[in-house]
Amino acid sequence: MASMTMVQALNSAMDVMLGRDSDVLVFGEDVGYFGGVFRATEGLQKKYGVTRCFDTPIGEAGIVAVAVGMGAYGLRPVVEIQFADYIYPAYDQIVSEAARLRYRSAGDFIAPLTIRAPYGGGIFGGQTHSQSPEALFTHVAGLVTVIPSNPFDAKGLLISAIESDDPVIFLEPKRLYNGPFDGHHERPVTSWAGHPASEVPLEHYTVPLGSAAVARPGAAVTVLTYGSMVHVALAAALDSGIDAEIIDLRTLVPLDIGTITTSVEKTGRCVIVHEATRTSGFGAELSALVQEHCFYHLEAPIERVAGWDTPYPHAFEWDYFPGPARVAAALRRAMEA
Amino acid sequence: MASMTMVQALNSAMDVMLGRDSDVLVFGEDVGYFGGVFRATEGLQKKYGVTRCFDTPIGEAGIVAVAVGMGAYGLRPVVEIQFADYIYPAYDQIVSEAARLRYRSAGDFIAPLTIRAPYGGGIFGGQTHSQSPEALFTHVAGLVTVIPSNPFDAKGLLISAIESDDPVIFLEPKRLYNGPFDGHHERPVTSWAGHPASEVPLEHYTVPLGSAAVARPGAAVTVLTYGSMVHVALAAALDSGIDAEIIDLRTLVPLDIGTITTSVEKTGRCVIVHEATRTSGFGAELSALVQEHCFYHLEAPIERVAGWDTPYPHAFEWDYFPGPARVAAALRRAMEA
Amino acid sequence: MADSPRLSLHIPEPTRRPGEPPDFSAVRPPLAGGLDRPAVDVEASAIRDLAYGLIRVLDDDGKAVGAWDPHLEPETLRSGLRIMMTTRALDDRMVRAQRQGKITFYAKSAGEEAIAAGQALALRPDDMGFPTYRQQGLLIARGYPVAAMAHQVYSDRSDPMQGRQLPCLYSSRAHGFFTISGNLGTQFSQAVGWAMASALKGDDRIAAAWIGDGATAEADFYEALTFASIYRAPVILNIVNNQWAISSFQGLAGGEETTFAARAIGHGLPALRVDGNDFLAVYAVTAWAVERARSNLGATVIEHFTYRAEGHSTSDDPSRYRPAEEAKGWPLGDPILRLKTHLIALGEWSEEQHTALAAELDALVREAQRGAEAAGPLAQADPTVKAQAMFGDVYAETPWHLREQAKAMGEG
Amino acid sequence: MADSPRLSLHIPEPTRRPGEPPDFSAVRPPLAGGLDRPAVDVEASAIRDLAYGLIRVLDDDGKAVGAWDPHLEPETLRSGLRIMMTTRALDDRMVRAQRQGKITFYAKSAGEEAIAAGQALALRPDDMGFPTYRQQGLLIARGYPVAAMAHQVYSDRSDPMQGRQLPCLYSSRAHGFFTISGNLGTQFSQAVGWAMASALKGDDRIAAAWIGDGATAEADFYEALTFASIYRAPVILNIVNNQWAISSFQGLAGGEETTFAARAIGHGLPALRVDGNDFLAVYAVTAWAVERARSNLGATVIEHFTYRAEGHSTSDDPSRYRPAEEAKGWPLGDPILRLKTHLIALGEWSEEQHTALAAELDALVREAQRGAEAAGPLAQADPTVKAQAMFGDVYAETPWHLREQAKAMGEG
Ligand SMILES: Cc1ncc(C[n+]2csc(CCOP(=O)(O)OP(=O)(O)O)c2C)c(N)n1
Ligand SMILES: Cc1ncc(C[n+]2csc(CCOP(=O)(O)OP(=O)(O)O)c2C)c(N)n1
Ligand SMILES: [Mg+2]
Ligand SMILES: [Mg+2]
Repeated sequence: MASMTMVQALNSAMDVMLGRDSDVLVFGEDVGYFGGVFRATEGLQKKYGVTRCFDTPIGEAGIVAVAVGMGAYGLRPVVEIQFADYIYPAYDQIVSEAARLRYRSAGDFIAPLTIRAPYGGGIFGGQTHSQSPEALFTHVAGLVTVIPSNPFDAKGLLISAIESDDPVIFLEPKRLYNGPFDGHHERPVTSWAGHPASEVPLEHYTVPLGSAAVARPGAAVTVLTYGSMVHVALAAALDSGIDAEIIDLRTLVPLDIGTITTSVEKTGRCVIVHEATRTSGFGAELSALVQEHCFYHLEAPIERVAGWDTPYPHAFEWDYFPGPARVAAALRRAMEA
Repeated sequence: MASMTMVQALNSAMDVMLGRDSDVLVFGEDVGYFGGVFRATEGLQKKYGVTRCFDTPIGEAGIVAVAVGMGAYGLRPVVEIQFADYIYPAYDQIVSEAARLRYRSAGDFIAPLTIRAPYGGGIFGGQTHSQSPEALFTHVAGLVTVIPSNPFDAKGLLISAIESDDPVIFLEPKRLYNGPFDGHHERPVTSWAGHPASEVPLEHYTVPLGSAAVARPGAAVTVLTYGSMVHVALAAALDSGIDAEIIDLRTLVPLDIGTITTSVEKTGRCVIVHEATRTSGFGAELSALVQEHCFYHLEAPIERVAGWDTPYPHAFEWDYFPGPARVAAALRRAMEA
Repeated sequence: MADSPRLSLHIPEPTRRPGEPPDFSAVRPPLAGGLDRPAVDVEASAIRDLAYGLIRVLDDDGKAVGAWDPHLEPETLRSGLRIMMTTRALDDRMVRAQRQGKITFYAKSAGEEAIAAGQALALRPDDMGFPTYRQQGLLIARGYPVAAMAHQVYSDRSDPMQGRQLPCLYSSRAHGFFTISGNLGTQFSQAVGWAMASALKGDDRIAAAWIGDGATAEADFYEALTFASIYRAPVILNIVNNQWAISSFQGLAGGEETTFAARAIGHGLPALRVDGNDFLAVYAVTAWAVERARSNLGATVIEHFTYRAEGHSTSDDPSRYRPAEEAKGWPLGDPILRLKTHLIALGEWSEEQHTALAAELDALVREAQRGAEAAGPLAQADPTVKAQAMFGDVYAETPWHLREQAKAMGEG
Repeated sequence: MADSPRLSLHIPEPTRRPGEPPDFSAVRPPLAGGLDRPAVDVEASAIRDLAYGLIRVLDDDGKAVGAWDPHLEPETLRSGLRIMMTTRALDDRMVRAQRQGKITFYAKSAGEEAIAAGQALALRPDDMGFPTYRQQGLLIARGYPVAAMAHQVYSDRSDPMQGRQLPCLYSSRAHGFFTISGNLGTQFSQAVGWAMASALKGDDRIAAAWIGDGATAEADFYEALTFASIYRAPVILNIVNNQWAISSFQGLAGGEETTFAARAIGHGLPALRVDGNDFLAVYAVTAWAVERARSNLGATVIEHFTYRAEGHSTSDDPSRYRPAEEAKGWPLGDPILRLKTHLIALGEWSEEQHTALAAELDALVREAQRGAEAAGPLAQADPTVKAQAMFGDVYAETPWHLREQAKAMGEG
């Protein structure tokens, strides 16, 4: 056990897997010698050599394509897209190729790759360093989409992703890399140190894909969320005094529907929170599913708190970021309905 | 007035606009001399010359990129992506560029382009000639997404799209190009001739963006749908004898929320139908919105009928295509709940 | 400034359209045997000229001439002929099946058979191919059963792809044949990844990829060149310039400005440009590139100069956009005929043998077709088979939502 | 077969890392004036060698020599110097502001100022530029107020971009400066579209685009070359090879294998490779390409060989990945110093004038900064202003769902 930040935990996951499995390799823009612009791959090239962890040209389409080819050969590539906002040039290779390889070849070829990308706001990154594109992947059959919210899960989920024979989109809430930011930007920055989930085993362990966690048990209302917003939701529950049950989905597809329905059947109320733009966000799917599975238990309309349907504007970080005040207001509305 | 198929109506829209506005131009793979693999641009090059309607290299990213540049110059490009399944190489240019140009430049530059693409199944096109990717665009702020269901609307909406200063994703249900296919594949093929919506003015007219149509008024249950599925829903209503109110959305974003809520408040029941894969499809957004706007009017869970969460498999056209039997079953469930 | 000319845009157009006689005046094939064969470890910068030449071995009399003559055994030549003729026989039969409404779609490789055949024989059987829908010959060369191909094309109960793919989009890992995508170009950069993996693992297998002239405009083509050159990946990057991309002539992919082989130059890669209808030349350039790649000297780009002798696919009607007689006028001839002539000139083949082989292969493909028809459409299989075909292999393990959907499908 | 060697993968690495002395032994700048200047209507195929040369005008003594000397008026030279010095002054001041926590981010163009300045002066003011974040000099050259740049960088109440863009991602249609994207490369192919539009309309304006060495690996770079060559678009395609892409040296973009200019060859486009720190050479090659484009002879690719003298941006620390002294060792010197030396050698400038100009520009950028600080953060503007900045311009007309969201934001 060691106390780790999320970025250290991710680094540790790759370290463990590079050490255990000679078919694992890590590459992307600036990930080799430099160790990545967020330092997630720091030290890996030095430890495992330039052929196990290396830099690539700035061509996201090429990065994912060669990962698909390597996967077809039998390797387990772990690639970094420097910011999730820059994943679109690779979109065809992800959607038309990685996601469909196993299906279209009837299992003849698989694409066991992991695509890591820092996502989300909170760092004044403007339109192209703040996006949350998860819903653009959850719509694509064949892809697994994972978003951790703390160091322990980050390492365990990343190991599961690397070991998975499916292509995994692994989105990392960059605002949580160095601390459990809860949206209270007016308060001093907090670090992971001392947070229970920062106690991370040094060795190999997994957190299973497809399984949610209850981040806070509660009886009044169910909150479905993931990534940075888990901490925002926790703050909102505290701020509002509402006894919310906060579910950290961890994997969006395949979704842990059991944990969700059990909670909503208990509380009869549901608030969904994500940073991504609202329209056609993953919250829409969650809302539809909850409605379908728990219609007769619902005592109030399902609420969605999400990013506005605009690009993420540089100046208005805290007007855009769905902070604890907005979530608390939704909790109150759900309780009052 | 003339009787037109949908493909003729689309051709007529481009013809009218090329004739009226010298800033309009049409290009894409095989659209020039050949007139497009579905003949949508037939005769346009001959009539307007090679600089107004021309062939491009097979590079969807390049096609959209040059259209963005032309739009910034002041032209109104209408580009064809040969199949919607091949739009992904252009995804970055659409999402990061066309959709954001106006916003990020504070109105200094705009991207008034129209991206036409045949979409959907029903033609044994297999995985890569059958997809319905609309939800991958409805999630993107700045894009307008339009799907017509008949010749009259197709022409009027396409003219509106070309005249719009926003980038429009214009998805054409290819199975409807030559007839109002209702999913009864076991019956003889029907043509547009004689269908009321095949009476199309030769001249300029518009169908406004952002406005839905009631394809069939009814009192029992609201069906929200678009494209090919409008005709399938009509058949399902007929087959089941259920007095469904069928709403043809026509524009997905911006959505005509008023028409939807008026109907659901009246019927208290709602079935959503689309061909796209279910998870995170546009049906999820519709379901969430209906639930949010009409919670206290709902007497039954909102149903979604959609494509399965798999690639579109060649052999199983009619098992995949959400046909009238599946829609009728959902109508029945909605009525019985 | 005021006197700047008004700009105008150049829109490439072929010189001839339907109703006009074909025009191949721009194609001036050089004499066979005219080009030197550099050592395989030559610097790419020393052989840039080869990107603008055309390597040919078979002369007009069917004799093999010049430095690029691979000096193949007659047995190998006959194998090549057999592969090409099998390909053509299967193509012909399947197109007929499509015309009869028995299958939904088919794409031939008529006129281009020397490419897959010649390259398959120059590659090692365990080298991995990343083909397009016009390299069915590669599968045939590697012994994949023609019967299985027919099952795939028919989406029948014995289809190895379980009905999931459009006809002709084969896959066989065991035969080093990567699953063909409906999306053009994607396999080109994937092949580089496979080759990089092979090199990373200290393996000795190399990769080969194919792309059409039209599809070179896709980004994947460029990414392939970039990654292949930077990491010196052991891969052969083949451009099959068959002059057409559906209705678009190769000028719309850049063929008016320079050769496709020249694309390699900007990445410092060696480029060879070859008469794609000359089995011996195709074999020879491939063998050169194979040796180079296998010696850890990196990637080679090969442009195969050929002609798509028929429609793009069964969905296409080339008479709408090119002169009807164009195929017949193609100056580089028919690859099967040219190899046949060569073998006969060598005294290693005869008209009788040729006729007998054609009959044998016709019987073979008829038998394959009968097998497919006997198997019956997978779409009519029983529900559990269909559910597995539809919902299996989306993920390694089928998750709850797909199991629910499979159940819902079963309930109708 | 059994004796095939084991393959291995080549991973490009720079020759020197932190703690080691810089090594520019691979950069052997040729003497200034050594290359011929072809006629602008030359065939691209006749000047392929220029892709491997390096056009230089200023010699080591600051004299302009050779066929590429553009023979500029001293007035133009002084304008160029002023643009470069303004750029540097603004950059320095803004980086200081970032270090003080006043702004979130900044990207300098230190060492590369000759490119934007020289090209701006060779282009016509109404030609459209599609810049990256290192062409702020283009905006300055075209008279865009430095004060407005500061407003943008500060996202303040007078920011013309309404706080929507990261610092340095300017836009000004009026100054022929296309809105900069955070996504690398996208503007390169858009520029070709703009140029195609200009040609389609019979206009006489041309386009110019810039891209970094690293970003040439993006697909947009390739699409730009493809479309530009096929349609012969009037566009200048500039590659700014400043040796680094954040921490990645140019070998990771292909610079080990050949030059970036050579990429043009595969598309039949003319390529010029120029000393990017030589204002006169940059001006001269640009003027050549401008004349060619404006005469309807199509696109030119220019590689500017230069060096990123400082960190990638304020988020970067180059001492982590390259020798600390590398910038000082760059063999092509500093562009401002070289032009200053030239002007002084001509007797058209003096140390005194230089010092005075530096002081004047320092005052100018301080004034701009004061203006930005006085305007105050847009994030603290009143709710209606914020709602407009946040929700305006997503669409031409704001639809209901955005109006609702704007209302919800107002309600907190
Ligand atoms: C990404 C993508 N865009 C468009 C298509 C449609 N399409 C299928 S084949 C083809 C022409 C390909 O021409 P070429 O690459 O020359 O190959 P050939 O058919 O001549 O072998 C086109 C445009 C596609 N399959 N994928
Ligand atoms: C599509 C995309 N991928 C990655 C990035 C992240 N990124 C920003 S700048 C940069 C390096 C660019 O280097 P180069 O093109 O050489 O330009 P320079 O900064 O040297 O001017 C990278 C990788 C990005 N902005 N966009
Ligand atoms: Mg072709
Ligand atoms: Mg650079």
